[in-house]
Parts: sequence; C-alpha cells; structure tokens
Amino acid sequence: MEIRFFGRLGERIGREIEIEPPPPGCTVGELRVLLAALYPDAAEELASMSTRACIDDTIVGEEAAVDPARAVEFFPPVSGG
Amino acid sequence: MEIRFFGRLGERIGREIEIEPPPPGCTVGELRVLLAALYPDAAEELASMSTRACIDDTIVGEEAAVDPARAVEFFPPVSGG
Amino acid sequence: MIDARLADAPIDAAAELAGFMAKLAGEGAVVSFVGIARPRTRGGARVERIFLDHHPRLTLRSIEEIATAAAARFQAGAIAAVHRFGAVRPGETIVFVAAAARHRRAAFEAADYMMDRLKTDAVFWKREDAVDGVRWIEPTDADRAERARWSE
Amino acid sequence: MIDARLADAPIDAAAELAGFMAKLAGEGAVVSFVGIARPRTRGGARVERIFLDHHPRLTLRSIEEIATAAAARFQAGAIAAVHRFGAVRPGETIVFVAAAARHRRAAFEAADYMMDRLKTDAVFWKREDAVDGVRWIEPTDADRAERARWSE
Repeated sequence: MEIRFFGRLGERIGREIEIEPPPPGCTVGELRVLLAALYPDAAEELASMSTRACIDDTIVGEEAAVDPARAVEFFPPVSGG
Repeated sequence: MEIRFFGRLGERIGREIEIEPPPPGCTVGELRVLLAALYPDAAEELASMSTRACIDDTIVGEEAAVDPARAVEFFPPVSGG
Repeated sequence: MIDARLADAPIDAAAELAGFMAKLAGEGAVVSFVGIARPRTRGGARVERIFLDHHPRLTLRSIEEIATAAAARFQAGAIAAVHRFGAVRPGETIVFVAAAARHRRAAFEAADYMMDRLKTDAVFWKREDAVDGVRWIEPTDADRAERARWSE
Repeated sequence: MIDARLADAPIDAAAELAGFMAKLAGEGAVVSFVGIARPRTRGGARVERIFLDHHPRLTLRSIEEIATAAAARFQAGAIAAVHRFGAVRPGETIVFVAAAARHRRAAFEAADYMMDRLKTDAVFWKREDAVDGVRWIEPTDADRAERARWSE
C-alpha cells in the first residue's frame, strides 16, 4: 500500500513509499509502529503526536482503520506560508 | 493687496482677489471684518474661528499684522483626502 | 526612502506598486492601500465627480509630513503616498499609499496610520458633485475616531 | 469574488493588483500585502532559497478556507490570496493577498487576518536553505500571538 510523507519526514523517508499491506484490523497507531521499525532514523517523528495522519484528505485519529487501498499520509506540524 | 480663499470660500468669493491695502496696523481679525463687509454672503464663514488665516504658508492668529506685500489666505476646515 | 506626490491625472495603482517594489532594499513586507472614488454619496445619490481643492505648497507639505511620521514611527524602510487633486471621476484611484518594513505588523500599521491621517489632516477641501446637489465634505466622526487611535 | 491560487513561478505583485482591481464592483478601499522571501535567516546567514513543500489538494484548500473566512468575517466584496510553492529565491514574492471592501477598516482587517492565518495555518512545510545549513521552520511565537488576536 502507499504511504506518503511531507516536510521533514518527506525529506528523510521520501515522498511516497510502497509497503506490504499490514494485517487486517491494523490501526493508524499500529502503522506508525510498523513504519518506525522500517525507518529507525525517523522513528521519533513517526511516533510523535504532533505528526498527524491523514486518509482521503482528512486528518484521522490513532484508532482509524488502515485500508490498504487508501494511502495514509503523515504530516509534521505545518509551518504556515 | 492679495487675498486668497480655498474650499467653499474660494468657490463663493473666488480663489484670489485684489483689495485696497488696509490701514497700517490692521490685524488679521480686522481684515476679516473688512472682507465680511465686502462679501456679505460669506460674512459668517469669514468671521468663523474654524476659518484659519495663513500668511507665508504659516497659520497665524487674530492679532497677526497684515502686511500689504504678503498675501493673506483663508482656509475653511480641511476635509482630508 | 519617502516618496510623497500629488497627481493631477488618474493614479495607476499597479504601476505605483511596481515602482515602489523596484526600489526596496531587503524589506520582507509591503502593504499598500488604494482608495477609489465612490460612485454614490452616503445618501445614495450618484456622484458625477469629486473635486479636491488644494493649496499650491501646503497640501504636498501635509502629505510629506504624514509620510515622514509614518516612516519614523513604524521604522518603515520605504513609504509612498500619492494623492490626486482637482476633478476625480467615480471609480478613479484617489489615493495610493504603500509601506515596506522588515515585518508585516509594522508595514500594516504604517499604511493604516497614513490613511487615518490623510483622511483628516491632509490639506484638501473636498466637494462632492452629485446628481442631487453639490456638497463640501468634512471628515466624518468615524474618520476622527480612526485618527484618534494614533494619538500619543 | 474569491481568488485563491497556488503559483509555481514568481508572483508579479503589481500584475496581481491590476487584475484584482479590474474585477472590482464599486468597493472604495483595497488593501494588499506582498511578502518577499528574506535574504537572511534570523541568525543573519545568507539564504540561498526557501523550499515550500505542499500537499496536492490540502494546501490550496487551506488557502481557500482562509480567504473565504476573511470575506465573510469582514464583508469584503473581493479577496485574493496567491501563494508560491516549491523553491523560492530571496527577493521573490512568496505571497500576495488583497482585500476590497466598502470601507478601509474592513479592507485592512481582512488582509491582516489573512496574513496572520496564512503564516500559521496554511498547509506548507517550509525549509530554509542557508549558507550555514538547512532548517525546517515552524511558526514563531510572534506568528502564534498574531494568529491568536483573531480567535473568537
């Protein structure tokens, strides 16, 4: 499935990665743990609650279900313009 | 001597008039009375203290001496831009 | 850099902004205000023209004083204030001001200050020629209240 | 009339102002703000470029939301908000906003409000590439304080 990263996270990991679909029932919170294992350099930011998760252009909480067909995006705090 | 008027007064009397030099020692306050007699339609505005007198680009008071060689200008309240 | 001018022909606000920005030296924030002659009086009558009577020297001097005060008070690196005089048609630009500063707050305040002062203190005598009559205008209570915000 | 746009090339502020004013319908007051990429970091190092990472949809949506809120809150008849994304060189215009209203106070406040919100709430991730290093930027305390002025 597709995962996208923006800002500092995008620079560190890349804008978009393709990962194996996580097991059914996986939540956004669990996805963070999975990604942190793949990218230990970015683990702290991936775990931080100031990094928001977004599915279908909507910010979602930690309990949101991950659907392999819908990309999950991770946003560090926005800087403003 | 030259007398100039601005704004509403200029419209009523004209921008510039030439009058006989007033007697020596004439003050601005006395000049107002003299002009009010010449232009009764504008007498009230000429007498009003909201109409300021100006000599050599400087606002002057009622006791300022009138020098026939230096034009006196009368300003109604400014409107701003 | 202070640019205070009177204009006897329509002001091109975009060209003024371009000229102003071309002279900047590293300021990060530019605020401009454009005032446009209104098509209606307060009472709703159609305005045919505004006539701005002015003094051959004191009018420009009053604008220069306001621009200089704005630059000093808000540490604006560049200031422009351009004002029409004479006959102005509805829809024409009657005033353009711009302020440049390092930070946006100062630029906003400098432009705001200049406009509040121009609307009350600039040496003009304004006549509104409308279809229902001709009126000499004085600053409104709102104008005076805005002006009073900046009193020390 | 709300015109919110992203720009991938330098913004010509004067052309934006001209285009904005051409669409007005009787508003008497236009305030514009132009933000220019600074040549130095807060620490004084020379900036080589600013990089504004953005989201393909949410960035524009955030600007539209801010523009729409400004129009409603200040009854501004016309609003423009144009923002660069990608790589911006020092001296280039990074943001242009304009607000037109019947009265100048509303136009000033609408432009001021938009800038305060754009500086904190617009969906950008800003990186400053300076001679002394590369930094991802977050809103400053000053930016957050400005933004807080408009909270209901």
